[in-house]
Amino acid sequence: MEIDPFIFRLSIFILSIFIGYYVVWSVTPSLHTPLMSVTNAISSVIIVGAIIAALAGDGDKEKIFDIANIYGYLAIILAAINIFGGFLVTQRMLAMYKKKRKEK
Amino acid sequence: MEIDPFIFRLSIFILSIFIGYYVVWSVTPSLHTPLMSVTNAISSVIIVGAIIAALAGDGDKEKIFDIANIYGYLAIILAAINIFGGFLVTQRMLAMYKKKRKEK
Amino acid sequence: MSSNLLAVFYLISGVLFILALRGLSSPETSRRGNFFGIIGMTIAIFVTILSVGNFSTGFIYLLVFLLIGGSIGALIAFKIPMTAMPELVAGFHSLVGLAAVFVAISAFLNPTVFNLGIPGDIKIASLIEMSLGASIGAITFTGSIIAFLKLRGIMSGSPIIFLGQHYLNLVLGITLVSLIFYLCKTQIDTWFWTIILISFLVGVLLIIPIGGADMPVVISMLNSYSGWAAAGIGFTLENTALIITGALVGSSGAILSYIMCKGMNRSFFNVILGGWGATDDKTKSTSKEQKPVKNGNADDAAFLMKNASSVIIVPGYGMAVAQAQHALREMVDSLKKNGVKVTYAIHPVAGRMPGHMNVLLAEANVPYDEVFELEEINNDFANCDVAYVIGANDVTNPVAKTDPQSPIYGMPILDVEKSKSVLFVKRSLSPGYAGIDNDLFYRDNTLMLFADAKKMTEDIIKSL
Amino acid sequence: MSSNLLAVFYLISGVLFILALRGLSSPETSRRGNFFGIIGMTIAIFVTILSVGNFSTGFIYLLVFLLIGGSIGALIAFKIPMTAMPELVAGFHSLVGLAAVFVAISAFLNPTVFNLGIPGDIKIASLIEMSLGASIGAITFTGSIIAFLKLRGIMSGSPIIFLGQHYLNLVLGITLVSLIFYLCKTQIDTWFWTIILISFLVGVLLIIPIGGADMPVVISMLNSYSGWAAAGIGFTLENTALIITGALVGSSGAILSYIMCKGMNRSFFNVILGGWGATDDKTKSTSKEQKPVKNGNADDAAFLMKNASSVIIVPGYGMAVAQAQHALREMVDSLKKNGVKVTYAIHPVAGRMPGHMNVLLAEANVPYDEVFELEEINNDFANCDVAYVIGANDVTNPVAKTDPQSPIYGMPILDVEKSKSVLFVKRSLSPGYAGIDNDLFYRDNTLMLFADAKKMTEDIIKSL
Amino acid sequence: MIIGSISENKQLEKRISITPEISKKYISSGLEVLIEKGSGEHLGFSDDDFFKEGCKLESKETVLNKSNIVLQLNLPDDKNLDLLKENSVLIGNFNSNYNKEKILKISSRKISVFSLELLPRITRAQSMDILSSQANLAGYKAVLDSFAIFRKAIPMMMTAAGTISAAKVLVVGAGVAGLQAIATAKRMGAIVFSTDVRLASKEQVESLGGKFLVVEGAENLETEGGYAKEASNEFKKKQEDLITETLKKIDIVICTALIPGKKAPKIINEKMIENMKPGSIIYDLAASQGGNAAFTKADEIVEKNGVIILGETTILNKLPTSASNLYAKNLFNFVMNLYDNKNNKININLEDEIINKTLVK
Amino acid sequence: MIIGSISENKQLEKRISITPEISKKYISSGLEVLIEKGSGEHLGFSDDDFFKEGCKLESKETVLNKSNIVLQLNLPDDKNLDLLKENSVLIGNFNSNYNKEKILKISSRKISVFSLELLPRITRAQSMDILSSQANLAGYKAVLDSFAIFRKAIPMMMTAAGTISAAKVLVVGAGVAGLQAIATAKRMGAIVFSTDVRLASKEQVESLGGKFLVVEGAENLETEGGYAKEASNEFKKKQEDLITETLKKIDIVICTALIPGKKAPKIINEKMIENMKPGSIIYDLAASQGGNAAFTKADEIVEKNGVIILGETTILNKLPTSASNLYAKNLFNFVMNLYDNKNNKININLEDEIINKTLVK
Ligand SMILES: NC(=O)c1ccc[n+]([C@@H]2O[C@H](COP(=O)([O-])OP(=O)(O)OC[C@H]3O[C@@H](n4cnc5c(N)ncnc54)[C@H](OP(=O)(O)O)[C@@H]3O)[C@@H](O)[C@H]2O)c1
Ligand SMILES: NC(=O)c1ccc[n+]([C@@H]2O[C@H](COP(=O)([O-])OP(=O)(O)OC[C@H]3O[C@@H](n4cnc5c(N)ncnc54)[C@H](OP(=O)(O)O)[C@@H]3O)[C@@H](O)[C@H]2O)c1
Ligand SMILES: NC(=O)c1ccc[n+]([C@@H]2O[C@H](COP(=O)([O-])OP(=O)(O)OC[C@H]3O[C@@H](n4cnc5c(N)ncnc54)[C@H](O)[C@@H]3O)[C@@H](O)[C@H]2O)c1
Ligand SMILES: NC(=O)c1ccc[n+]([C@@H]2O[C@H](COP(=O)([O-])OP(=O)(O)OC[C@H]3O[C@@H](n4cnc5c(N)ncnc54)[C@H](O)[C@@H]3O)[C@@H](O)[C@H]2O)c1
Repeated sequence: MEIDPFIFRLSIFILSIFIGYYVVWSVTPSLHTPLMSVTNAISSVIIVGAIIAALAGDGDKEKIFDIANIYGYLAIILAAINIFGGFLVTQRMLAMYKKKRKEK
Repeated sequence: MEIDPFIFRLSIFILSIFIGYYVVWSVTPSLHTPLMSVTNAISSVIIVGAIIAALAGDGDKEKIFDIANIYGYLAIILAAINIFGGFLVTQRMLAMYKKKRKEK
Repeated sequence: MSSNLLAVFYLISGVLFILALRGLSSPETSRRGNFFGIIGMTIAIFVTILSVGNFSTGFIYLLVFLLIGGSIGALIAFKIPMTAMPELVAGFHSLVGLAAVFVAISAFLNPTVFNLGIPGDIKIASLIEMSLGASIGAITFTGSIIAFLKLRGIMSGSPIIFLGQHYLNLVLGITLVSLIFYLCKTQIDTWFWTIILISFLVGVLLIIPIGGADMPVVISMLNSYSGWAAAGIGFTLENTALIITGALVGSSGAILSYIMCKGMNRSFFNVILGGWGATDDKTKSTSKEQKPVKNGNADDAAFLMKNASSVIIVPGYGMAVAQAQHALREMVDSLKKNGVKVTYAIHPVAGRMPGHMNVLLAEANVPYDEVFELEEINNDFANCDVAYVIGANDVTNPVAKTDPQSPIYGMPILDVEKSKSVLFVKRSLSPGYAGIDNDLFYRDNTLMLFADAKKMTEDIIKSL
Repeated sequence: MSSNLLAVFYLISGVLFILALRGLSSPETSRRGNFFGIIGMTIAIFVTILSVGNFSTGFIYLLVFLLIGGSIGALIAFKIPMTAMPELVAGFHSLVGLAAVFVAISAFLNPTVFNLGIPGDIKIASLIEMSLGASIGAITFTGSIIAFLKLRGIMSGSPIIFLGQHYLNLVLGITLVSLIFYLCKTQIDTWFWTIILISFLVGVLLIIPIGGADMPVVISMLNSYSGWAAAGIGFTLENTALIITGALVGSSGAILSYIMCKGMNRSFFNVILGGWGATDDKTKSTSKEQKPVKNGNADDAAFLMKNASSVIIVPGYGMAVAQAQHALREMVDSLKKNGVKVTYAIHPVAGRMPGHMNVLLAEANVPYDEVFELEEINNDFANCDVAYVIGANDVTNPVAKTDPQSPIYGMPILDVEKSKSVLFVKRSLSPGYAGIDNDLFYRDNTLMLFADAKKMTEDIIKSL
Repeated sequence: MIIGSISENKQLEKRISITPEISKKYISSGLEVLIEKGSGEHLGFSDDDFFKEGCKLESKETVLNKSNIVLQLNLPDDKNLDLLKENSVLIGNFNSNYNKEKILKISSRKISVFSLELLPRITRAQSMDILSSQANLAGYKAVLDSFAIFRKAIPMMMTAAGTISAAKVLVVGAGVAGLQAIATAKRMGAIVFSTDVRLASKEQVESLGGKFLVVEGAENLETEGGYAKEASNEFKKKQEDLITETLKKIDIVICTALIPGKKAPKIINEKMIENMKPGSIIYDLAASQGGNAAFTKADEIVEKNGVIILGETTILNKLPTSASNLYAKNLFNFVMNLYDNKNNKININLEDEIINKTLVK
Repeated sequence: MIIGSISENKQLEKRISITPEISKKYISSGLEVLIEKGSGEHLGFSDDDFFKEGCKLESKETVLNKSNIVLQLNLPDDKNLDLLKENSVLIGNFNSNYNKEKILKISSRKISVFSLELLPRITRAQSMDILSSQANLAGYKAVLDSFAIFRKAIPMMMTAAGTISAAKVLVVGAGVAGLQAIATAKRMGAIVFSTDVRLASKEQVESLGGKFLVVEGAENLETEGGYAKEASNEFKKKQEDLITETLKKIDIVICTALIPGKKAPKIINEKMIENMKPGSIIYDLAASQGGNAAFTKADEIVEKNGVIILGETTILNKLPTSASNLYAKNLFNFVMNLYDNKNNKININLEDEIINKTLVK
């Protein structure tokens, strides 16, 4: 009765799609931009792949700057820009709302 | 890098909880009862377990009415009542709304 | 059938169940939703049977039992009157709970088929899952039965509270946990049976302190329990369909009961903890023996009126006090947009001054040709789907026709009770100018909307 | 770190991302949502690093690059003016796309580390996933760049359409599919590079025919693409975090762009298929060079006013035509309940008869002490957050102060443009009684709400 | 059974007690209707209009001679009373306290006299309640009349030629007449204040959009019948202060405060009027019972410091058609309660509170 | 610079052209204000009230002799005109078409006469537009007056004594006066119909809750200035049929239709009036230009078949305070446009459309 892990991943994939679908349905229009920006930041979870790629064969000195790893490092930079930029900029946008709210 | 299937199941379990959470948030109050009744019907998916239990060791004539199987069969009856009763009664309730809607 | 394919099919049926619940949350898609549920269930059953494989005697029995159960279910579904829905659902629930108990027992007795080890040496994880499943199933079973009895009126709807109740529950809870612990340690089956028995008791104890009015919440909560039970067993059986569906049902049931509590303005916590809150004022008032009224909210009212073909508005002094005329007009506009025919019925002495209602309706720009006096409109109530009585009371009181002793005897009244449903918007059950109770509040086709007339009307507009 | 533990952590970060998105859908929880996102990301990065294990040179580089990227990102985030948000998001997107391409390339070049086989003999499934990931990533990259350029104004915002565009896209699409097929069959790396190149081209072609006004939708759609790319790579790397998050971002992005289309009354299909619809009337009108106006909906208006500390209502003839006075009063009541200070500014010649607005406001029971004439209130606009101009036009037109040629020169006007934001409720850009264009419509702090005044006001009430 | 009505003294009374519309109702209930010729002409009801509905038009004498039930507004003069036949019934609004003797004299001739101002204020009697129906119209008309003579416009108007601010109206006494006055003034766009001694009236005033002047520590001065009691001195003092302050900004005052069977309470005194703005108007509907304001003279217009004080006692003569319609309908409902349809006879059932209390004895 | 005003003939004209409030504004703009003694007393504006604001109270002669600008309502009589000094300015509402000769005679004495009914209907002139400000009040008052004399109650009232149905009002001509009449009748609870020849007025009528009687195939008869042109015969016929039908159920008609410089259109003819219900009222504000209804006589009350027809030409005398307030403000705005503050002189700039068109020449 062994089940291929792929099937599990597929299940997880499909269930996540449902969650993605439902979770934003009721978003307030004024939050469209922050939401987009946070989604963008989250999508740079691709950095996980980048890290694995970059550190592949690490320890083996010769291979450290293998062409594959370089792509990984590049991907890390790109993703990092996105992560920091994305979350921070969202923070800034949301802070704006907060302030207004307090004023009154 | 083998991952224990239990972890996958756990993931699936947790993701399903989220879906259950979001999926009914926006239900109209007048549909509370039908929704409850459908949820009830669905929860008799336990019949899957019952079937497995009932047919356990099937083919082995002697064991066919093993005490464990009997519990399985009992569970099948109970769950079957629920499945048929639940879906049909929901159908009836919903048909009521439909009719009203058409009248006008 | 390969276990992979099986898993895919289980996933599909899980998705179908999700779609079923989704569908049920709006009237337009509800029938489709039910249909998805049926397909999902069919797939789940079908592939399970196929996966077990060889079709010998057992298979025949299976079919027979399935049919027996199915026929009983179908019969009940067709025979039951529509008004008995809540108790029916409660009754059905108890079955799911019991089924879960049986499956758990079966797995406990015959762990080998489920790959859980051999009797007397079952995997610890499986034992925990199994006994949790059995325990929750058992609680669901007896709890649902109590709910059923209360709703059916066989048991009194008022909360049953006794001293030390909560301590007893606590003790039982601790016992359950320890028993599971011992079971895992010793694998002695007595513990297992004891767990089930105590859980039966807990189910009873949990529900008896909850008042009849809160039963729908309880049912939904039990629903949720049964979901968790199924999920627990799903882990035992390593069955994705059970896990997905169980989690789904478990969490959606919990949310639904939360939503219902909110809708009824009750504390979720109090209801679930059964009777914890029964000592505070709010619950106390419901525990007093009173004539029962049906209590609705804005969404119910909106739904009823949206689906009506004709609605008659009966304004009274309360509308004037709340200055609800503008909101009322808005509401009527919305209804008309939905294709509902709406008229106003003005009783000659509604309000506190002659023509009181007319002034206000004119202010809100209600066209004169929608406003009718008592004699013109009184016969129309019989053909109308909903009478929306907003802040009126005496002018609808049928006692004026029946009781010569009553101070309003002889006054002509608006026959709102003849319409299919009556919605009363007022803040409480207190009487109007004449100071007498209105029998209509307690009628079967009456839904009380307790709120300020303006507030309620605005809320209805929102949910239209 | 065991792979099981790793998987659990990935699950946790997945759940945190879900909570992040959930949080972002309502203003109250939005900051918490962002926080969840940050934690989720931190966990994901952290455990990945731990899982890779030995901390040698590569690890240092990793940290360095992480910091470089992080600093650049932080710098941009702090420096960028708030008005440049949309293009910023587009720019960031392109990076995610490119990162996905790089990771795919890396996996392709060095499949062994990822357990995908050896170069030249990569598992078919992995090859498919990998090339899909790379292709979608590449499309996201160039697509986002075009969107960025359009929003930044570097490229013209008007749709670029040429003959045979759709056929070209079709051909390219088919080519991509065939290339993937050949790649799987032959494992020749040229195909892989070609796929990426063609995908770059497709990204450009997909976005250029879409008009500047639709860019937000496009960004959200590209967002969704980048999610799918991540999910694809997640399958390749057998990484649950990537799968969950990718699917989450993929579907939520798609839904968000759908919601945005609906909000703007555009066809989702047309926008996504880029330029398909550009030939029908609706899109044509936007492709004409016009003075741009900011176009809002009821939710935006509700949000702005709810969060304002003072709002001034400026009614005009349009309110009278729409008979929106009752709805207006309701809206003001809601705002007041939210703690907003609301007053009415009546221009001496608003409407078509002396005292026109007064009659209507009195009918809706607006208290007299909230109603001010021009001279009393005109200075207050400078201190007010929102001016809600409902069906008024000429009486706010600043041309009366500036242009001696204009027919309304010399008339005192309400200085609505001095308030922080101005909401104009009217059905179109057409002029009022005096027949002259109103410059205010095109101002930066103006939001046009195109609708019937009553309808719009009711919608605002709903979202308050 | 014959029911009839003769002309009132048209100098003093413009209303009539049977309208063509109501005569139709009597006839379809099985009664015959006799009307004095020309009695409705001043309201545009020609003899022909009555005739068409099935009434007989007769001379005054014939009507009185033949009718079993005679419906009037005011007590007919002695000459006419003498013509009433034995066992007949006379119904109207006869101010029975004041006219007691005269009425008892008639009663002694086996004529039952019902005076409808005596009607108990029970729910069932509402459809016969002439006090309510007439007070309602009086309240409406008082506002319209005072607005018509006011030298300024009532509603707020912000115009290119400046702003006219809304007029401020005070309604003294928020009974039936007062409430209708509030409603009418409110809908014209005035800012309306009101004062009363019954606590329930606050909510009622507010339900019409008026502002209630709350006298601190007010006791509830409502009797069981729904009428007002006389107020305590302390209350009166507080009320006075409040009203004095309020009146300084008031443009129009409508007085409707009454205490049944007593003189109307004096609420607006000389000093208050002195402090009012010139051009203001006091319209005193309580004039027939002495008025709520100082200087009020029944049916006269008095001017003091530029304040115009009208003491109106016959205001319904200015709204005769509507008033007659309602009055006639009230009487009809009363007669139907009295008349035994099956046996075609009058049934003076003294068990019936309505009949018992209105019969003057 | 001195600005002044003398008493009107109080028999014919109750309004005044400078109120105490406005005199304050003149003074703070740097002008001196002379008022004839006693000229505001009938409105409750005592000489003292003017004096307090800084005006000088003088005899008629002194005022006319000294003032550089004289503000009036109607043209003063010859005797007073002779007293005007050279280079002075006379402003008012002088019916300049009719009084052309007389005015030119004055002009010849180097006196500039401005008659404000000539004001162009441009946006900038709105604050000086006396026709609008006065017509607005006239529309309001016409409704109030006619409601006050109507024998029934206006609003719908469903009461225990039966239902009073809402009165139906027809407003003929939906200009400034007509629109205000519609608004006023509507707020009192009447059902309001209206008719006009200008197409834009349909939307305007509906914006006030009135029902517009749509004449089929109606052409737009609006001139550029916003006034009406005369209608074609075909249109008139269709309008006639529609109005005839409508009038059968109408209780009150308010007539306001005018065509500038022409006789008022006759819209309600004899036959229509014959078919109206007795007791109905026609209130004809167009009476000064011949009236919109048949039988209309200026300043007389005519009764035909029970229908009462009032031809009102001086309705603003019934609302003198409000009317004066607005009129005085209009004049103030006009004077401010004429007066050169810096050089303290009158600047008759004929480039200015407002000055050019109102100067009678
Ligand atoms: N028309 C006249 O001329 C006149 C004059 C005097 C007396 N009356 C008498 O008044 C009565 C009129 O009957 P009716 O049905 O109109 O009124 P009613 O019988 O007095 O009932 C009014 C109801 O409105 C509710 N209410 C009060 N304020 C409210 C608010 N803000 N929101 C929602 N509900 C509110 C009250 O219930 P809650 O407290 O539970 O909310 C009350 O039961 C008759 O008995 C009549 O005889 C009439
Ligand atoms: N007060 C008086 O006595 C008087 C008399 C005559 C003329 N006037 C003139 O009238 C003008 C008054 O200024 P104003 O600002 O009140 O009006 P306005 O300038 O005429 O503007 C009214 C605006 O309302 C909009 N509108 C019309 N119907 C609408 C509906 N159902 N929903 C939403 N919007 C609607 C129209 O735009 P859309 O078509 O785009 O919706 C129009 O631009 C001045 O020019 C004044 O001189 C006044
Ligand atoms: N039972 C019924 O169905 C019914 C029928 C009609 C009227 N009513 C009720 O009876 C009540 C009185 O009606 P009415 O108009 O005939 O009364 P009324 O004409 O006798 O008096 C008019 C008002 O004057 C007020 N008043 C008396 N003394 C005052 C003072 N010193 N200061 C201020 N106000 C003073 C009274 O409270 C009353 O409200 C009302 O509440 C009315 O709703 C009930
Ligand atoms: N430019 C401005 O700012 C300004 C200022 C004031 C008035 N106006 C506009 O000028 C217009 C006319 O105003 P007024 O009241 O002074 O006009 P008015 O007094 O000259 O005429 C009154 C109304 O009678 C109507 N009428 C004429 N012949 C008719 C017929 N045969 N049947 C029916 N109706 C007929 C006219 O159309 C007009 O609406 C209005 O639309 C008003 O809004 C504009």
